[in-house]
Amino acid sequence: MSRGAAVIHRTLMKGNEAICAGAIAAGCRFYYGYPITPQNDIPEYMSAHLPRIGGTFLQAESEVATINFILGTSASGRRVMTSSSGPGISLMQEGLSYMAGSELPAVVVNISRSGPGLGGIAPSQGDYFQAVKCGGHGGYRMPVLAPHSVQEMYSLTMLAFDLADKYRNPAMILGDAIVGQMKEPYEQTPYVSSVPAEKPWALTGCAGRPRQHLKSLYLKDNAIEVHNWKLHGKYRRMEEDEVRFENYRLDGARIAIVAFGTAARVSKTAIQWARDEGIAVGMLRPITLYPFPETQVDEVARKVDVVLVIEMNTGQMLQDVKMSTPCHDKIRFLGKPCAMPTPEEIHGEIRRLAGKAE
Amino acid sequence: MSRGAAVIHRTLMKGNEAICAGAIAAGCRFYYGYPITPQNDIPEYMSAHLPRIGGTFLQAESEVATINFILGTSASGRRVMTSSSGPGISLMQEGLSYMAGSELPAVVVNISRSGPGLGGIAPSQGDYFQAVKCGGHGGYRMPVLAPHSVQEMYSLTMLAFDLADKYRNPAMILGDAIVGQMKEPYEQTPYVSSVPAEKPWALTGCAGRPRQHLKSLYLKDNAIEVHNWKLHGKYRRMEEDEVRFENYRLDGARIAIVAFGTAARVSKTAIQWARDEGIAVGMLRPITLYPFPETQVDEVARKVDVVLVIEMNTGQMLQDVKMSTPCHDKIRFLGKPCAMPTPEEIHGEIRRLAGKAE
Amino acid sequence: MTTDVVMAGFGGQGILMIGNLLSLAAMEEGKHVTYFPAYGVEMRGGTANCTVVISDEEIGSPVVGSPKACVIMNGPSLEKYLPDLRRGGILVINSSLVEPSNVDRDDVRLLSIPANDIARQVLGSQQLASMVALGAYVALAGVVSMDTLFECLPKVISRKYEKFIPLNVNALKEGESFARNHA
Amino acid sequence: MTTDVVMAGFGGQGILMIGNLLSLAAMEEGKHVTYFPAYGVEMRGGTANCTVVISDEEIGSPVVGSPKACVIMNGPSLEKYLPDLRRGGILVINSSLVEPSNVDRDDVRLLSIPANDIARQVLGSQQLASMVALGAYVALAGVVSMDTLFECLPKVISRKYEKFIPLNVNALKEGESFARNHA
Amino acid sequence: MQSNQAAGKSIAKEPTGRIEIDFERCKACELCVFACPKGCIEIGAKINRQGYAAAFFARPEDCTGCAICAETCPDVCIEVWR
Amino acid sequence: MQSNQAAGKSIAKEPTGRIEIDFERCKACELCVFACPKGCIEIGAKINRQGYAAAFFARPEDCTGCAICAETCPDVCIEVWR
Amino acid sequence: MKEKGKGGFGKNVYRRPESLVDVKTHFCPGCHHGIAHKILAETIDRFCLREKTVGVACVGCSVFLYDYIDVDVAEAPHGRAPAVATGVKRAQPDRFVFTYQGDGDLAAIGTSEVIHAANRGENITVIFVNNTTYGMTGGQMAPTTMLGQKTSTSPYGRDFRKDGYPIKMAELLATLEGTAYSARVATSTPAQIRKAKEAVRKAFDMQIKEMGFSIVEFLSTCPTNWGMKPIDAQKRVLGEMSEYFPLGVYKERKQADFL
Amino acid sequence: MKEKGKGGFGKNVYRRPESLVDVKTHFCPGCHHGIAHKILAETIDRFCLREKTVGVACVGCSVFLYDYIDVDVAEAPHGRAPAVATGVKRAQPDRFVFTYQGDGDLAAIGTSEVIHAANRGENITVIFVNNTTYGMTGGQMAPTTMLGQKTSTSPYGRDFRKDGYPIKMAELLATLEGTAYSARVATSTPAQIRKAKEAVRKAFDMQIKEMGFSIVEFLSTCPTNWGMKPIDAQKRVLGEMSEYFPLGVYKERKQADFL
Ligand SMILES: Cc1ncc(C[n+]2csc(CCOP(=O)(O)OP(=O)(O)O)c2C)c(N)n1
Ligand SMILES: Cc1ncc(C[n+]2csc(CCOP(=O)(O)OP(=O)(O)O)c2C)c(N)n1
Ligand code: SF4
Ligand code: SF4
Ligand code: SF4
Ligand code: SF4
Repeated sequence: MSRGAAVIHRTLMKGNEAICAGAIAAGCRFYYGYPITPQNDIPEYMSAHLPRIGGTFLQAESEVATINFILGTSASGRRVMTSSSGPGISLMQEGLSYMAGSELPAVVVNISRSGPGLGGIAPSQGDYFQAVKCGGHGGYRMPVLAPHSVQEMYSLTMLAFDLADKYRNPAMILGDAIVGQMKEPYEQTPYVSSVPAEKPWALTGCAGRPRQHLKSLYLKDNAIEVHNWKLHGKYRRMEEDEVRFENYRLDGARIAIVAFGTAARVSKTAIQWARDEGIAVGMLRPITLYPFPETQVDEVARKVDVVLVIEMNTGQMLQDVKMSTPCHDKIRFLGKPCAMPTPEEIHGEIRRLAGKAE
Repeated sequence: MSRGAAVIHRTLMKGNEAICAGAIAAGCRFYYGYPITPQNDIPEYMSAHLPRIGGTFLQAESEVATINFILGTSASGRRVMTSSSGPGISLMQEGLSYMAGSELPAVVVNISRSGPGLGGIAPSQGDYFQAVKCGGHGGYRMPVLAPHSVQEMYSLTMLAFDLADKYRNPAMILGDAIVGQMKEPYEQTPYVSSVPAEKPWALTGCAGRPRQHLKSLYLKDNAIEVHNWKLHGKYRRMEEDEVRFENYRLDGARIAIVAFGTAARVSKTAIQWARDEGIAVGMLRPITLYPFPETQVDEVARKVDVVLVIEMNTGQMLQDVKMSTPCHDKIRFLGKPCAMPTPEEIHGEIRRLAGKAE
Repeated sequence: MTTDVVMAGFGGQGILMIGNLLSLAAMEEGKHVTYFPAYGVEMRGGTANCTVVISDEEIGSPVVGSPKACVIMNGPSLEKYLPDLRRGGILVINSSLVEPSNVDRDDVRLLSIPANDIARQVLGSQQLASMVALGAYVALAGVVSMDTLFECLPKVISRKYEKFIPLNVNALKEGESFARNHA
Repeated sequence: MTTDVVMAGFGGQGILMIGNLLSLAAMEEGKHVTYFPAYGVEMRGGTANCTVVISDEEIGSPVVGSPKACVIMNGPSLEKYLPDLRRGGILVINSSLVEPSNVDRDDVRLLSIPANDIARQVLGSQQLASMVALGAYVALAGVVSMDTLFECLPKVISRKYEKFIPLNVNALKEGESFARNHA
Repeated sequence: MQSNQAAGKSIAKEPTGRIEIDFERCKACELCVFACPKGCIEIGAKINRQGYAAAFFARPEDCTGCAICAETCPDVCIEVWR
Repeated sequence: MQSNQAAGKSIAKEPTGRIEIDFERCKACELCVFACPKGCIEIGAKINRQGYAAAFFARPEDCTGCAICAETCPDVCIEVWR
Repeated sequence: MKEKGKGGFGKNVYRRPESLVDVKTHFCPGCHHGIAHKILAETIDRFCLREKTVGVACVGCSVFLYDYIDVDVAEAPHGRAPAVATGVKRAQPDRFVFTYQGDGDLAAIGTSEVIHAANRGENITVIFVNNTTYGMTGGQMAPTTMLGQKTSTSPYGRDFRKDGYPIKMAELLATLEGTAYSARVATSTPAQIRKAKEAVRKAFDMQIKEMGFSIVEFLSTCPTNWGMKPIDAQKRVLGEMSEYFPLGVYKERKQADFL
Repeated sequence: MKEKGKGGFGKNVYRRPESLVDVKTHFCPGCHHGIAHKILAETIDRFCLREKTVGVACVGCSVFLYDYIDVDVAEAPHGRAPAVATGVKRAQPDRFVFTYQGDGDLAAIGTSEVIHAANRGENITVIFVNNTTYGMTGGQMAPTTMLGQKTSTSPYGRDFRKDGYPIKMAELLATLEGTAYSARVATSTPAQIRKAKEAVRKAFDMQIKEMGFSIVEFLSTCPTNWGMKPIDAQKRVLGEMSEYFPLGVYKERKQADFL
């Protein structure tokens, strides 16, 4: 992240609150939401802070209402955000599909919990499919960003607003209880906008211009096909321009871990330990889950002996790794649903793969 | 399909109605739903027929309510079905996740339409991701069956009820407007149950036994992880035992089409034409989209020169094909979002791939 | 042998009924058949159309890019479907509502039949226009026998209107004989 | 150097506050630090706990499988966390509420401090028990300086309770001196 | 009585208003036919491009320009002058 | 007055009832303490495994067995005999 | 172009409202949606709101609102128009915001959204068209379907024991504190049309005066799905429908500061 | 085991109801959920329904209903208990079916489901616990939160101009034809507890007599999230809460055949 000249100081902050700080820094002045653990810090923070800076916090009667408040405010040309977790995000799927179809930007945060159903609040990456393949109907896509630190909760939120506006599409932050609830020092780097602020498509009353509308219905002839090709073009551009990832100690690695978010964070400890023992292991950490770093995964896979996919689920991103590279025989998986693999477990697996005795 | 000794006669029937006939044959006596095009024939048929045979038809106030009526009746140990399309299915995602988490069987039919959003009613396979990767939160799975004829609308519905009960999990029929609205002759083969009828887990009042409950919340210690491993075990068993597919004229094929549902149906015409010209082309048609015929796709891919994936979207099952086989370089894609590729287009593509002049 | 036909007109002209009747007859004769209607565009009015494919073999696509025949009952439908009709295909137009001079192709087998007029004048009800047109199409294409059509009529006409079956038989016959005389 | 500590007790004992204070002090001293609380189990009561990791390098996991130290403020927490504590790790228990004889391990560095009693008798308020325990832990582990803790107190104590800061300083000091005298 | 006289006057074959019906837009719903207090409107025989036998201004001589037909027409086919 | 006499009688130190409070289950909410018309219950000093200073039957001699405490206790800690 | 004033009648006394786009509608013959659209457009004209309005279309036969009313329009998911309108109004309190919804949309799937918008006193106006059926999808039973009414999903007639009662939204919403105005009107006679205009005018006025949530329920026909001629459909509204759903004003706030 | 009748008092006048499982609850000290649970269990016992009951738990502090009430229980998604109960009751009309829901669950996310269950006259019983906040998630604003009340998402107090009014569900549901019984009770005094029992008994009776939908709204405390001592929380219920949410019976059907 580029830093401005402004004096930057470190603050100890909760991941969930860093998202709020990032949103406010990026000019978001509208937040709607409905309570659900483990993301309640977000509405609570917003309800306290937004009114003080002329913004609007409104608690909706449900997540279905929430996503439609979002739709309305986005259609008004304003930056707007919501956050929820598993069940609430599921209830937003219809609305998200409408927003993608109507080309409306917004930032949706999923601080995911354990599922399926009511599940539990143990940390989990079980919502990968829902986020990355898009759980709503109709085959739209949206950028999905996976922060692994409080700093990234802040900075990727700002980025999410820019991506949303740039592509006129919802963008998602996919976190979990660990990055959401932990505190660590972060730097409140200034927001530098990468997109124009004007939204000529916004519905503001048709003074001085013909009326316009925002909609997803295309009934005549093959209008819906044409519309879909247009959307598809946007997705292609995202895939070309917006892939983000971190290469962590991949120099000379024979084993490459692929992991995101909390799983990647924990893996770093294990990699430190293994490197200290002389094991050549590193990690490719997708920061954008969509667009997925397909080329990068393929390149790494071709170089190393083993690709170890680590997830807090039973193997979802694993499919995207297989889709990215034909080196299927090098791929191994370490996963736990609804539980964080400990650094010890990952370290053990690395040692096993490196052929070290237990 | 095995046939009983009963006299079977052919009837000209609409695909949507064949689903109803299949459900009733399989003993389904409860249907709940909410209108949406292009599946309204289903609630309309059920509202007329179920009351006559002592069954219950109830129109819900929404799809959110629908899936929860379903949950309640399923929890009572009865076979129950609903149907909808895109937006309605999106609204059911939370409920589906709860049902998967609570291990409750039901059949959910998606006669899909064009998306995203309100989209349109042109035929589409844009809901593949939603159905196959499961759009709800928490990373559950469910069998997804893709009929390509009126006969299959009937028979796969019966199968869906058996799979649902066998695995105590929702099962989905993924159709589209073409197989839903078309009529063709079909045979009303008798239903032969493959699963026991008893449901000792059903909530019927705790007379003569300890109380029991159906739930998806697991808060204590690592209970949710244990629960997820259990679910995962079921999914593994589905993957081992329930893969279904059709090999269509693959004998000696150099080109293998992979397509499902309507796209597969249309491809058959193109394959007939191409075979008539001496082009060695055939098709592997996944009937279960989950579990996906991974091994079969891989085997075919290794044999042929080209794997042509055809979908009525911009490439969703394509990812599962890549996941199934490392032969990525043989894979080609022909897709149209929200529109049916004509036999002429597919035939043209086959010719091109076979190196025939246009 | 595989053949197909697109039938189109205003909603209420009975397009879907004649498509159904043709399909039933084909099934009755042991053929493979698919029938695909234009389904609810989520509103009323406008046009209705359907596609029927009849074959001796398993049918792939129930919808066709370039049909081998069209039965066109109103003006807007001519505009919509004429361009797709296959070279040499059969075109039956209802000249009571469609101006034959609007048929701007000469590579098709055109039959102009004043179906509404025949229905009104000869049979006493414009409702029967589409039956007249079907009679004409079947006479030209010979996909099923007229007798099978007659036999299948009770399956598409509700009990309530049973008494009109003979009238429908006559409508089919009128269409048939017009076609034989003018083709 | 990386170290970590799990702190646990009843909700309301101030566990999260001492975890926060320790983290702030570590940050103040330029260290890397992560603080992870047990977040709302969607209900009240029961236990509260948090994990603090402090390091000179970038921190990976904010949660640890086998912590290097535990500060245990009540009985149930001892049962829960004692088995995980690393061999040779520091164990501070609040002997006012935890029976020291329940510590069934001898491979750890145990400090039994009657935190509630000290808080009540010496400082006049049981509320300060966890500050006493933190003082003891920091004295043993030496992860941050006592002075930094004092400096950071105003950041965790709300304006409303500002006047109690000196009392909290005393509590930390009491804990420290108890640790120095009994370790 | 006064009112009777007044009524008598307006019955006189002196039209005080005039309407125009958009032939192509009319859907022949007949609401105007029933609404017109003077019975000026009828359904015609000619079918428009939408397929409807549109209404037409059958008795201009009776029109009072009350605009009730226009207010009633759901398809805004009728314009009124007085 | 009659009623005063009656009241006088019931004040007499003759318990007509008896309660038992489940020490481990009590959450020291004090609702029973305030509810008891005779003030028989108090919060104790001993802390139970849940961490609460449970209520105890402080003045058995005044208990009438009216069961109001038990009706009030949200945690069903109190059983009553009469 | 039409000749104006032909035949000596110089004053145009009825013409298409300015805010009503000059195109053919897709509504069926005799459908009262057209009348409601006209009244809506007239009222927008009357208050000169065309350029400061944001409308919210629902899913139903009136989804094409944006093709007919010459204002900015957002399309809401089925039932969610009041939520979308909330999002618009919160972002732009100085814009006039209305929704236009059918009875499936508002009284079935959108029950929660309209109730909570009303309860919040959301300063928006709802035009609610109750035709006792789901028009767009082909005439299924709605929550407002009359007892005994046969629809494509109540082929044996609506039975209260199974399907419950036709729900009275104007009355229900009037009970909520945040509702400033709630009325039920019809458009089957010239007098009714006049009253309907008046109700819409009042509802608009409430929003302009920031009094809170306003709603006008239109009893409407659906000749197609009722299987009736338009004129008979109109008679049904005048008869059994207005008997069960009485026309009238159920709430009208008089003072802006309503606490 | 406890000694019975010790000290010469032979008659046990209060003990745990049979249908109430003998385990510790997770509720906070002084939370009235516990009292509502007791009353529910007592009423199940009274009608001897334990073995023919299917309960539906909601999402909220009372989600663990199945750990406490000794009957078969299904867990519904947040707000959907009345829909789940509908599915159960339609499948098993001869079973006794109830839901137990909080105010976030019933009056916010589940508004539509409860209204339509009531409107259909669904023959189920709803126990509704209104504590003016979302207890389980840590005390956020609910639709029933009082004006001016500070919660974790209304840190400056609920403002009717922004958040609307506390919604009165017992009254609202009473307006629907399908509702057989609707009452609001509290459990802050022995007399109130007696009345609450009576209301729950009546509600049960309605279902048993197949009269339709019945609901009892409990005004309840949430000392934890109100930041009050239990006794003060109880006083708040007796004071401002019952002032705004008046106790009483809002509807009571007398005749089974209600049309
Ligand atoms: C979530 C969802 N469910 C269902 C539909 C299908 N649908 C479209 S319009 C409609 C109902 C229309 O009825 P109504 O609201 O009464 O309006 P009308 O067409 O009668 O004017 C339905 C159910 C949809 N688009 N989205
Ligand atoms: C769809 C969904 N949204 C949000 C939640 C989070 N959640 C759990 S309980 C609850 C509200 C609890 O409040 P209430 O219903 O008033 O019951 P109480 O806990 O106060 O008894 C919420 C919002 C959820 N589980 N599911
Ligand atoms: S009311 Fe309008 S659409 Fe209907 S017949 Fe008259 S002019 Fe035609
Ligand atoms: S009411 Fe019950 S929980 Fe509360 S103090 Fe009394 S005995 Fe304890
Ligand atoms: S279907 Fe009904 S509501 Fe829809 S346009 Fe036609 S008449 Fe109007
Ligand atoms: S949080 Fe509130 S409602 Fe929940 S158990 Fe505690 S006091 Fe009761």
